[in-house]
Amino acid sequence: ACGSKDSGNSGNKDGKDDNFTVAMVTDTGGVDDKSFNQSAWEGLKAFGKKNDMKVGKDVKYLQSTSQADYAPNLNQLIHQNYDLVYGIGYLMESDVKKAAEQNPDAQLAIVDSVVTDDNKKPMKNVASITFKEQQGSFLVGVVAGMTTKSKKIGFIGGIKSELIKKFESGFKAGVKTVNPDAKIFVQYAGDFNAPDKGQAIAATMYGKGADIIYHSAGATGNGVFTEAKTRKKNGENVWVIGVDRDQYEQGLPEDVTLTSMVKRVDNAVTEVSKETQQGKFPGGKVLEFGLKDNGVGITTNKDHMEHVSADELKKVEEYKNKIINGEIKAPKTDKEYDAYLSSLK
Amino acid sequence: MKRIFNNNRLFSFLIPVISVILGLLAGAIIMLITGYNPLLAYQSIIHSIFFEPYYSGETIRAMIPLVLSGLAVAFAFRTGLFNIGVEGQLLVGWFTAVAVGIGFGDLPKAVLLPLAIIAAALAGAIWGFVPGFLKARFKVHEVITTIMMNYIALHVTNYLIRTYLYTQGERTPSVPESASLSSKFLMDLTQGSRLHWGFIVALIAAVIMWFILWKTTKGYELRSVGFNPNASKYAGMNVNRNVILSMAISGAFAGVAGAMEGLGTYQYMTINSTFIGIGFDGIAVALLGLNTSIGVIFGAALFAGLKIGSISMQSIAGVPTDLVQIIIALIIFFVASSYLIRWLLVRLKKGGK
Amino acid sequence: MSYVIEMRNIRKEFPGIVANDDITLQVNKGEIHALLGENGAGKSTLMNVLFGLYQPEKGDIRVKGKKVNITDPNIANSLGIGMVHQHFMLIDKFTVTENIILGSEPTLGGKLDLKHAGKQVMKLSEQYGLDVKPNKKIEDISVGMQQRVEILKTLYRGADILIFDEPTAVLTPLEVKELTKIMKLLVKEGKSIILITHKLKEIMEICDRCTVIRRGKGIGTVEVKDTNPDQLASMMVGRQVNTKVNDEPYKPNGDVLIVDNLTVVDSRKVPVVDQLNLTVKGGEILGIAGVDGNGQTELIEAISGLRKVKKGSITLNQKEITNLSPRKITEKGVGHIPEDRHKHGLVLDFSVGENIVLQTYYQKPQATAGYLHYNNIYQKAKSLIKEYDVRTPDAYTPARALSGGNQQKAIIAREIDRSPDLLIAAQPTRGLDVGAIEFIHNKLIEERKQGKAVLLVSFELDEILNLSDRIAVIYEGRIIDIVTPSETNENELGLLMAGQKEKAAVQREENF
Amino acid sequence: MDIMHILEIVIPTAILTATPLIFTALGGVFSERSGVVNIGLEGLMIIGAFIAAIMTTIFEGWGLGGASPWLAILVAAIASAVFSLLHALASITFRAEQVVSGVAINFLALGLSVFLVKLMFNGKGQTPYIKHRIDKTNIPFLHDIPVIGPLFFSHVTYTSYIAIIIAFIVWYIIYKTPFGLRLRSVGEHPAAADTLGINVSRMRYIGVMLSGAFAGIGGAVYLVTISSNFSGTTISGQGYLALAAMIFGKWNPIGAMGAALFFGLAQSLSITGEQVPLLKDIPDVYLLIAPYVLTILALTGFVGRADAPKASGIPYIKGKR
Ligand SMILES: Nc1ncnc2c1ncn2[C@@H]1O[C@H](COP(=O)(O)OP(=O)(O)OP(=O)(O)O)[C@@H](O)[C@H]1O
Ligand SMILES: Nc1ncnc2c1ncn2[C@@H]1O[C@H](COP(=O)(O)OP(=O)(O)OP(=O)(O)O)[C@@H](O)[C@H]1O
Ligand SMILES: [Mg+2]
Ligand SMILES: [Mg+2]
Repeated sequence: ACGSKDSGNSGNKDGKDDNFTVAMVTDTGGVDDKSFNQSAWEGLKAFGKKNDMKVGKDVKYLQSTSQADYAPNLNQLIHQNYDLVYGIGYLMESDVKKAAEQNPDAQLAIVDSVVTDDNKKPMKNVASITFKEQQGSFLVGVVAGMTTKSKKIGFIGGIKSELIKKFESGFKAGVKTVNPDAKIFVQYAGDFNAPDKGQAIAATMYGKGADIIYHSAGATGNGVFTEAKTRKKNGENVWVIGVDRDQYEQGLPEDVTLTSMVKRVDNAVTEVSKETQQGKFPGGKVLEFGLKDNGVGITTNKDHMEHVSADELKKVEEYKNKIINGEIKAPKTDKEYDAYLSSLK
Repeated sequence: MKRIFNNNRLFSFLIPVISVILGLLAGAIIMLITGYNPLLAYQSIIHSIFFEPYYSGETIRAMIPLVLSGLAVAFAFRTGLFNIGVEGQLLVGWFTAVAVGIGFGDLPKAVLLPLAIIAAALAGAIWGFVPGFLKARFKVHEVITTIMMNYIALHVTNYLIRTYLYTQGERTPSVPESASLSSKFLMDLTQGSRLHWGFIVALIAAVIMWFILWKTTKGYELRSVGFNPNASKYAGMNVNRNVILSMAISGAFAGVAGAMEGLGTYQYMTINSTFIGIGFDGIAVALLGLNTSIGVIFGAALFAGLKIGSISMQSIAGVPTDLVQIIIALIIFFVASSYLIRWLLVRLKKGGK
Repeated sequence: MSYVIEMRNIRKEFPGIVANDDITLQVNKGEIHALLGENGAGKSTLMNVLFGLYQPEKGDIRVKGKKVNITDPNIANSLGIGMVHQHFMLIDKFTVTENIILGSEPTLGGKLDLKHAGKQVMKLSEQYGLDVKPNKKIEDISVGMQQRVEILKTLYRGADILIFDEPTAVLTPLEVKELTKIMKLLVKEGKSIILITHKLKEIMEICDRCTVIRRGKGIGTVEVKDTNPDQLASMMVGRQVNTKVNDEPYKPNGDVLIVDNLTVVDSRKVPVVDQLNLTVKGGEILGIAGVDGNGQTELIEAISGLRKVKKGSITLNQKEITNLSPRKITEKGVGHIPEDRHKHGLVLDFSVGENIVLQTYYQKPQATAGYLHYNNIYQKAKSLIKEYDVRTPDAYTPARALSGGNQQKAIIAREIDRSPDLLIAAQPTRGLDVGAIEFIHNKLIEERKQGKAVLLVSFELDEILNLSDRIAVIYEGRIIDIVTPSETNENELGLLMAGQKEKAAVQREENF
Repeated sequence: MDIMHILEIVIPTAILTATPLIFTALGGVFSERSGVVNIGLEGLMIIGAFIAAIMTTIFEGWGLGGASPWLAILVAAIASAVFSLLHALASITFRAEQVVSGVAINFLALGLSVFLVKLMFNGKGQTPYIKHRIDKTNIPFLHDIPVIGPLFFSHVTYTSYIAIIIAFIVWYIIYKTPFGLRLRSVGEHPAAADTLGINVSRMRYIGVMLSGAFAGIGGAVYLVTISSNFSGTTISGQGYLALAAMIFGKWNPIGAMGAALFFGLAQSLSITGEQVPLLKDIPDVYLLIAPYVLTILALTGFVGRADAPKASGIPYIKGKR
């Protein structure tokens, strides 16, 4: 597109662009990863439909087959003059940064990370979109804490990282808040793509008596669902809490999804696209989407929460409000979690 | 007789060429059947990698590790060993290069850069040494050990990054400028691609492999052991030591491939949740290149061109990048089935007369 | 009258070579028909055509008067043709029985009926006096027994026309005798035999007629009783051949090799060379006679460093070489013509030139400081190829493409060219034609004349008797006697080789 | 957790993880015994998993319910066998370097399956989840046996037992039937087999296609018991592990099964380890690499030299010397 040098506010001078185009680069998961890539694409598509844009042309994605593809993919889109180009996933951070440096006129956005320049300042032509996963995780933690019969709960992460730690810490805090005696097993599979490992870990946790497992492990989580379904079929009363999006479907037909922590990448992407279209590109800003902004949350489809009682739902609502009004600060690191725990006592 | 010999050389040169043509044809047919436009697809590939400097640069950039991992596989092949462990050797090389780059960041570039590359070669060599040693000493099949070593490399490098060199973004910090292969000049030349000086390293490596194998007594030994360990032992060569050496050298090439990614393309190393695949691609590159240095370079070029070109193909013709994978697979099939092509050529010739 | 086998005007081409060119072969029922020709003359090819492994370009085949088209071995089998191949077609890891029944296995409810099969094998083997152990694995039995297994394979399939491709090349004299007996028995039972051999003596002894081919062309068929070895040899080679005898005077100088109290164990830790003592002098050819498997292979491997010595010492020119590496030993002046040229002697995928420098590639002028000079290598190769008459298109041709005899010549060129003080020659003429044998014998004698020590190991008693200055007989890992050729004969040697020292002594008395 | 409790978790998990490997490794045995090296097991597993995902969904659509995954396994076996024809054609008829052709199989399987998935599901990179899996159950009666019951007959799938039984059947076929004798002879010394009228190419085609069928079953079993849907990363390395298991097991069906179970056990231990008090404090990297290190140690320590079929990897050319 035709950007103006003073950045942060490119697009057409009048602020409204009739021919606005937007595109994204997926990571290796692709737009059907049942996770943030998919969510982002759904957001973009919805945005495109609303604005009568041609999907595949005005609104488009490019899939990466390896991390080596991120840079050329981003460049491809920039060279094709898309007005806004997203890099989906923190893995693209340095590539987005480089693209931003090389194409100061381009408007870029990254999901799940913050792109900073060499002085650790957010880059002017990149909008950084992050989420407060700990808040959503806190809420599903509350559900888990209230629902568990065995007082044993599991958390399975994909690869140990800052990002997944947010899920873990928030979740644990939520559990402990409503059920201080509950025991929480935590294990990382070391892999986002190993359903067999996910299954084995879930088997271990359920075997040790856990009745609810919250996973944040991508495709590794598939194994968690498989294990839960199997057990449910055999008469055990076990649950999985889905992540990133409403994973109710995945729990069928045995119906093992207790609830899901949803991360509305779609909302965030739509939001940023809209602003950009209107000439208010949030370049240089670090956007944090939390409960308040509908960026994260607990699944809203009531039918998908039928195993959570009305009372419990009310409790969840309470905590949601507490988090939104700042009464509770959901922890996002081990340190914050420890601090939070001691504050409970 | 002489003429047959020459013809043979011509044949061996023609086979990859014909294979590529057949592979592309087959790819076109698949596209036609599945409703894509092959002309547009190929045109977009060719246009991007030949006429858009950025993609030309990226193609050459992508070639660099492919050449090196192809050399690694080819070298082992030449000595009768099958190194499926290039992937793992590459990972440890990558990590080592980055770690040395960061750890000795104060050294001047003239020292640090070679040091980091050599360290990576050493790391890869050690990773190759293990299967070589186990084969020589305990007669353990190198195919299994190299597969196992791949997984070990993956987990160990991840662990090391997480424990010692972690920074935000699931990766190591970037290497300092003094350990970097990247070049402003090359970047500007190619409209900002990640092309770096590593291509010189790759070319040197290709020459080194050719030189070792065909010009030195050691290479003679390695090939001899590869063809006939018994006769080699009879002739006074130390078979075990050569098996080990061969794996170590092969691993060193792979390690340097890793260094190219660490010091050139990325300037850092990420935590990898799965294999990155360059090592496995190396197998295909080596085969396409008939296990010769020059062939490996051409094989890598083809591979890299298709891979980078597929980005434009996806973007412009809408064809999923997986089609490139299919085409590559078919090309490998055709190269492998050279007998078929030979036979066809002979038939054609006879028919022509 | 009609022949059991009649091959007419057979032509078979390989890329670049006409292996059979208008050859005609007619075999009578109940005869042993010899097929004679130099290495590479096309004998095996012709037989492979008959057996259905190759399709001829021209010519036709009649079996028992009927024109047939043998497109694969199955058809040959069903026509009653069986073949004992030059290179045994046996599966090492299978048992004798499994090898024999493969392809027409008796079953019991879908399961292999090995018991029944074993009985059948025993019955057959008794009928034809072919002693085999049905449950042993091929890799564990002697070459002689392996050959009997090959014969049983054909008999098991009901063959009445048997092709033997150089069956005696790999046998010891005793085994040869036995095979001769077996063949005669087979013929008596009404079977017909085609025998390929390079040994004229054998032809004279057991064959009825002989067809000679040279360079792919049929030369003619003769009645054996109307001919003599000299005539056969000249038919085959196209010129007069002298069977070479070592008739230079024996003038030994100092001890070159001293083997003292040597013990070597095999992979099962059984001593195969057992406190063996042996001395080879300069200017002599010491022949080692013995039945295969009595430790000669291990002895040679120990001397050349390929096998660890357990006890005792080996000294070369007063310097101990026990347990040195093969490289060191080679450098100290040992040359070695190995017994298995494909396994040890050559890297078949290397060019002839590269094979010529297999031990010396790192030395000047082949290389300097680890850098190879291919020009020098090929120059050297070319001159050796010329000098030793190695028939190859050029020095760049892979060794694989050469005929056996020429491969052997290349090895001999390489070993002798290094002019070693001790030359070990293990079965140097195995499977070669008389022309090649003559050439190699000449070379060995020349070495002796130069004052070098030659250690000759051979199963060919003729060879040992004709060439050696002294003959050491090895039995169960020891030298049980050393005799002089002029004072001994095949009978005495045979007894010694069987470990019958006393009887041998008696025999000697009788002779002189 | 007491030992028994740990074992109750570790062993069933090990068996489950091992099952696809057993099938695939058995396939490898067939192929290599016939003299054709099959690095393409990975790709054949991919095809198996892909077909299983598609077919289960289709069968479910036809209302076949719980039978769907079982039927899908069968179809996957056939499909992979057909796919393996490519490898057979290249390496037997066209005398390809077999390793090369195997590598090509792997590339092709991945590219083709993902390409087709995208084509079928509107550009999506993965299939929907199957509704009917083959689940872990407790085997009636047997799981009540003390000690053995909970260890070996609880939380297991029937496919595991089938795998183990089939391993024995394959052993029987290879060592006790004429077919097996011929298959092995072709892998050891094709020229010898040829002179006895055995059709070398045909035997090898059969060997390769059986390997395709078995690897297809392996991939399909992985899908219907573990992953439930197919994407490009569903099968990532299991084929190579199966290959390793086959070599580890010395080309013997029972050995291959044992090796696969060993891999399963090592992996299961590495996962469960984190939940075991003693092992808990060890950095997880040690547990993650444990299966691979153990395999290497096992190979060097007590398994010793692997004895491949002699003619494995060498194309048979009639009359070549
Ligand atoms: N070209 C080759 N291809 C594959 N493996 C090889 C090759 N050359 C040697 N090896 C392997 O290297 C190992 C050592 O070979 P070597 O010939 O020294 O064995 P050896 O003679 O049995 O051992 P030792 O040194 O104990 O006598 C063996 O496992 C052999 O199979
Ligand atoms: N498969 C083959 N391909 C190419 N050339 C061959 C083949 N088999 C035989 N030849 C060539 O055909 C000629 C005849 O070979 P053949 O094996 O029939 O000789 P032979 O008379 O049996 O010799 P020998 O006494 O050494 O066994 C030789 O020149 C040989 O090199
Ligand atoms: Mg012959
Ligand atoms: Mg011969």
